[in-house]
Amino acid sequence: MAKESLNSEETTAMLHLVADAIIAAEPLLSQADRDLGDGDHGIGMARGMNAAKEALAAGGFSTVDEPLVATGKAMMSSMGGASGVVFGTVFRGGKELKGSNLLDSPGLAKWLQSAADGVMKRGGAKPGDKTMIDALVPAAEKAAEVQSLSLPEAVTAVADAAEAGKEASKAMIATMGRAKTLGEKSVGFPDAGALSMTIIFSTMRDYICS
Amino acid sequence: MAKESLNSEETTAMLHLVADAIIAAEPLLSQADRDLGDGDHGIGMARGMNAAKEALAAGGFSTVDEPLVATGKAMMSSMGGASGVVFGTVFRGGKELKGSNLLDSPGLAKWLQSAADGVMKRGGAKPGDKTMIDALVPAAEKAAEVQSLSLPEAVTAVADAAEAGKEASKAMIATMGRAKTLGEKSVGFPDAGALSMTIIFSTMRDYICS
Amino acid sequence: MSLTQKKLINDPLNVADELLDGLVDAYDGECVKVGRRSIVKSNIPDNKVALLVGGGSGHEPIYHGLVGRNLADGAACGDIFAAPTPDIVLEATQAVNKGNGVLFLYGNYAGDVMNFDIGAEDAEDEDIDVRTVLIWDDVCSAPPTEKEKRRGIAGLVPIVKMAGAASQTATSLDQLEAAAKKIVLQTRSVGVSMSPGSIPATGMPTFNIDADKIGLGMGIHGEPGVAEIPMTTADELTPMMLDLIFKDFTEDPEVESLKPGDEVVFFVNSLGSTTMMECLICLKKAKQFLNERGVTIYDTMVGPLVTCQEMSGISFSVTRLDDELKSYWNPACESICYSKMETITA
Amino acid sequence: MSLTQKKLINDPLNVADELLDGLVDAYDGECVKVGRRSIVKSNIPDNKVALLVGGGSGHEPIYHGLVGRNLADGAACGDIFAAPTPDIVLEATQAVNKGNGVLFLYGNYAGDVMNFDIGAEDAEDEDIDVRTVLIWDDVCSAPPTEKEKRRGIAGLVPIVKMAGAASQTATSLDQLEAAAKKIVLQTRSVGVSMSPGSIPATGMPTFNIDADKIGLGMGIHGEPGVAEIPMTTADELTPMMLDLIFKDFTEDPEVESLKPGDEVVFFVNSLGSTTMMECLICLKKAKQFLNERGVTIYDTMVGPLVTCQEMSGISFSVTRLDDELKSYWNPACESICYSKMETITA
Ligand SMILES: Nc1ncnc2c1ncn2[C@@H]1O[C@H](COP(=O)(O)OP(=O)(O)O)[C@@H](O)[C@H]1O
Ligand SMILES: Nc1ncnc2c1ncn2[C@@H]1O[C@H](COP(=O)(O)OP(=O)(O)O)[C@@H](O)[C@H]1O
Ligand SMILES: [Mg+2]
Ligand SMILES: [Mg+2]
Ligand SMILES: [Mg+2]
Ligand SMILES: [Mg+2]
Repeated sequence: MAKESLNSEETTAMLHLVADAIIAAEPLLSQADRDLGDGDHGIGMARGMNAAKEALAAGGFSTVDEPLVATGKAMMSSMGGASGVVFGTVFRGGKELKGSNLLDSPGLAKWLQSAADGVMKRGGAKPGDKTMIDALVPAAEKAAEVQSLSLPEAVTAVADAAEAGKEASKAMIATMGRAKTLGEKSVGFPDAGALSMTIIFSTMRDYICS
Repeated sequence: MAKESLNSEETTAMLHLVADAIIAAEPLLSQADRDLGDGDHGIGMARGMNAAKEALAAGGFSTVDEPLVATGKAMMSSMGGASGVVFGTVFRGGKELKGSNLLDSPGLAKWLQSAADGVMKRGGAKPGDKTMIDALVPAAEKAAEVQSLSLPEAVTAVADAAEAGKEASKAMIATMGRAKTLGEKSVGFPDAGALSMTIIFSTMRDYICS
Repeated sequence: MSLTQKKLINDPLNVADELLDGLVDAYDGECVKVGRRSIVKSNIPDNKVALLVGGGSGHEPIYHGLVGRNLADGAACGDIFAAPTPDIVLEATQAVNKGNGVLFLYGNYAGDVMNFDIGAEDAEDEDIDVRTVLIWDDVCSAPPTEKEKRRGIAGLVPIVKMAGAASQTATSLDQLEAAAKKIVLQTRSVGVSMSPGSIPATGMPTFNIDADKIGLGMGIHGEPGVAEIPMTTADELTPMMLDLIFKDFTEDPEVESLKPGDEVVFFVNSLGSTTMMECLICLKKAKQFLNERGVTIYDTMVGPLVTCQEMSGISFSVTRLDDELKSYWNPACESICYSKMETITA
Repeated sequence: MSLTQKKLINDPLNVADELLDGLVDAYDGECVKVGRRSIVKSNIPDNKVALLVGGGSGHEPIYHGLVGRNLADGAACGDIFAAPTPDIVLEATQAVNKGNGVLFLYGNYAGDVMNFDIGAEDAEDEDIDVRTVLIWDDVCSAPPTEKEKRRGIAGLVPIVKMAGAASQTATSLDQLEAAAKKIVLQTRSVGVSMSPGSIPATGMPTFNIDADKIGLGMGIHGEPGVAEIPMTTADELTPMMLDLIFKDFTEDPEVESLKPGDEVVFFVNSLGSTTMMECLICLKKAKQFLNERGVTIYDTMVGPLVTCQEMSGISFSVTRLDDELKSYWNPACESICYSKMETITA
């Protein structure tokens, strides 16, 4: 039964599923990073998500920002690498929802806007640089656009936007991160971090819509 | 037409053929050393025999000991490794024939006895240690035994004895050289240096008997 | 040879922590482990301007092997090929800080910059003065006009060697920062790779390359470089690599061209399984190349100091010296990565 | 990863000569090439008791990389995996001799012994005093009662380090010979290998080993050791190797057992493509093992110093120190193979 909004417990449950999905996708993510980078993206994300699960399991969250921020902090302090900061920043963007008892469509839009701004500010990459930003920014923009829709509708649109962004990243030339100078040889492969973004959003969608 | 004895020119020609045969057998000899040792025996022997060919081509030999000793010196000063000294010593054993105009069956026996004594004295190995001595000593003993026979008959017997010695080395346990501690695992493979000895003697036989 | 490198490890997910413990052991008390995964000298003098290095693990003996006598004061170590977390950076910074500030000196990778920057912000919240000098010696990773996009590769060893010496006498963080910037500016590298290393946790190679190809300009994680060229000889490849370094000194408006009379520290690095034999054969040709251009080798470094597991490949690094930089090069130093006695000067 | 290591060389039959030229270049004038294939220090003081090392090439940075400050005075270098010829040994001996005799210090291999012995005889014909001390640290190559059958492996690095220091102050060949014998007697090693290196001239591996096996006690050319055991972890293998070293000290009547309070130099060597990461992980376990037995590590060496091309594997070497040996260990030294600063003593 689709959920119109999530309380902190449901948000926590959803993040557990997100973590499991990323951990399960480790070989896929590592392969994607092998094509363009140094092949460790899946390992790093799995390390971060295992730490996140521990933090989530510790529980004690009263508002929806808390499990989001706990996830981000756990990733930031366990992963290292580019994605530790980048994905840590994504989830820490949930601090915009401070005090909210429910995560709804406008909340989703707020969180993702903060996430996208934070990542771009921290890492200096822009859309088109073939990073996870190419999945995150379209997702954030879509979330803003659809914030009047129901949460299931909104998150479905967001997941689709991220997916389209990840697909679009295939045609881009990598310039950031480990893949810096692959240049034109990077064309045809999706960015590993963008792939992670799509797994995160599609898992959220599946939880919210089910 | 079989040769009853060799003058210094014929001895030189024979040694050229010996060198060519060893050079051609490089992969075989390296493989044999790979089975028991460090895999470089063929390379070393080829290096020595190429140096020997240069020394032989320089020529100017008046007695049969001279091309033998020149071959030995060239090997000794170009090869290094165990086999540089060992095979250098074998050919330098030809100094026993100092002043001889002809290499005949008794001369062959004298040379090989000196060669065998020299190698054993220098390296401390004895028959049964799974070295080229296991081909050389039977060959030297056979040469002494058959010194009243014609040179073609004698060298044929010597080559057979070396071959039998090499075959017998398969059953031995290596204790010397690079293969020192293979121990029982060395059983079944012939010693690389013994293989070289048989190629040397069979090439001599082919030259003398043809 | 088997297809997959057989590695002597325990838990493949735990190699970074275990190797750091081993590294601390290797220092026999001279260094201690600090926080989650930093290594720090045990006896940093009060008021010393501190030098902190760091980066991902898996490239041993760098980065953490560069902590030592007349070298770095500490290193913040990440997991295999991953920058250290901000927490680790902060812990290392707190430990090396002796009241006169900390210079961060590390390779320019997105992950490292982000994590070290957050660590620096956290340290500044605690009133620790932090400056950052990035190492960007890989001339194949971006044009000289976009140095901010360049990677840090093997040049970091001579750079940290000299910055370490500079830090012994620096009286302010300003002074050390200026010295490090100058050393970095004069250091340029080019790398090549013939085959990948593998990630301990997955056993998988970090990249693929055809059996008959060399990656020219490839980075230390196998980041592709300027071209894939057919496998060739040491004597053919060496001038191609050095040409790229000379070209960079020429094209970069921030430095003079390499010219007759220049003196350099020259470093031939193996990326892992490339043998010292090969490094020396390349060095022979390189020295000839430099001689022909009137450039003198003041000192030579050679060996597998900046590796990527069992990757094969080499890099050349050139640091042009002036009297100031010589004064940083000459002193003895000691660490697991690189040691030398004091240079004998005539 | 490709099956055959791609090597950066020129003529595969000429690698030994080229690498020696490169090595001489690496020394920046401190050493020169002598004769066919020797490397010798340029400034050996008159009357110094000389120390000559040597052996086959292909194991870089040893043997010839051990010539240097407070180390060996020269090295006689053979072709790949082949002892130097007697002529080369003689040329090196003539060059290092400064009137007070020459100590030959090298690994116990049939080929080396025969060639060095002939070289020694030739040198004695020229009235140069020569003594020989063989290195036989590999405890897996023969029982303690048959030391004359033992091979020399990685222990040669600490041995040459200490003998080099001893040679600086030795006033007679007798004295240096006695010191070297004492150092050798206290040095014991055990090696393992997981995969072979390849010979440059043939491109072929030096031996074969199953993908799931480790050769325990294997020599640096892949000479088989005491057993082939299933591939295992660093923590399982390390005690097995150290047990063999402890057992040897116990069973050899010529030395005391390793006992609580003993101080040792401990060396973890990589045979080539085994990473520093792995060496450090093994070192962690080894230190724990030694600690449990009350044996203190006085100093640690770690790295790929005695290699066999891209072979994978490690060895441990233990040298037990007394005050005399410490006095040989403490001084600084510098070479392409191994450098250190003077040990700080409390
Ligand atoms: N500056 C940046 N901004 C946003 N995302 C980035 C940036 N740099 C790298 N990334 C993302 O991080 C991913 C790589 O992560 P990972 O492999 O874990 O780290 P590393 O590059 O340190 O090995 C890339 O695929 C990309 O999506
Ligand atoms: N002490 C010895 N006496 C006689 N022959 C020996 C001795 N040691 C080694 N050999 C011979 O040398 C051969 C190995 O030669 P080679 O591979 O060229 O040298 P290395 O052992 O130095 O690699 C062995 O097969 C053996 O026949
Ligand atoms: Mg990566
Ligand atoms: Mg051999
Ligand atoms: Mg990485
Ligand atoms: Mg050999």
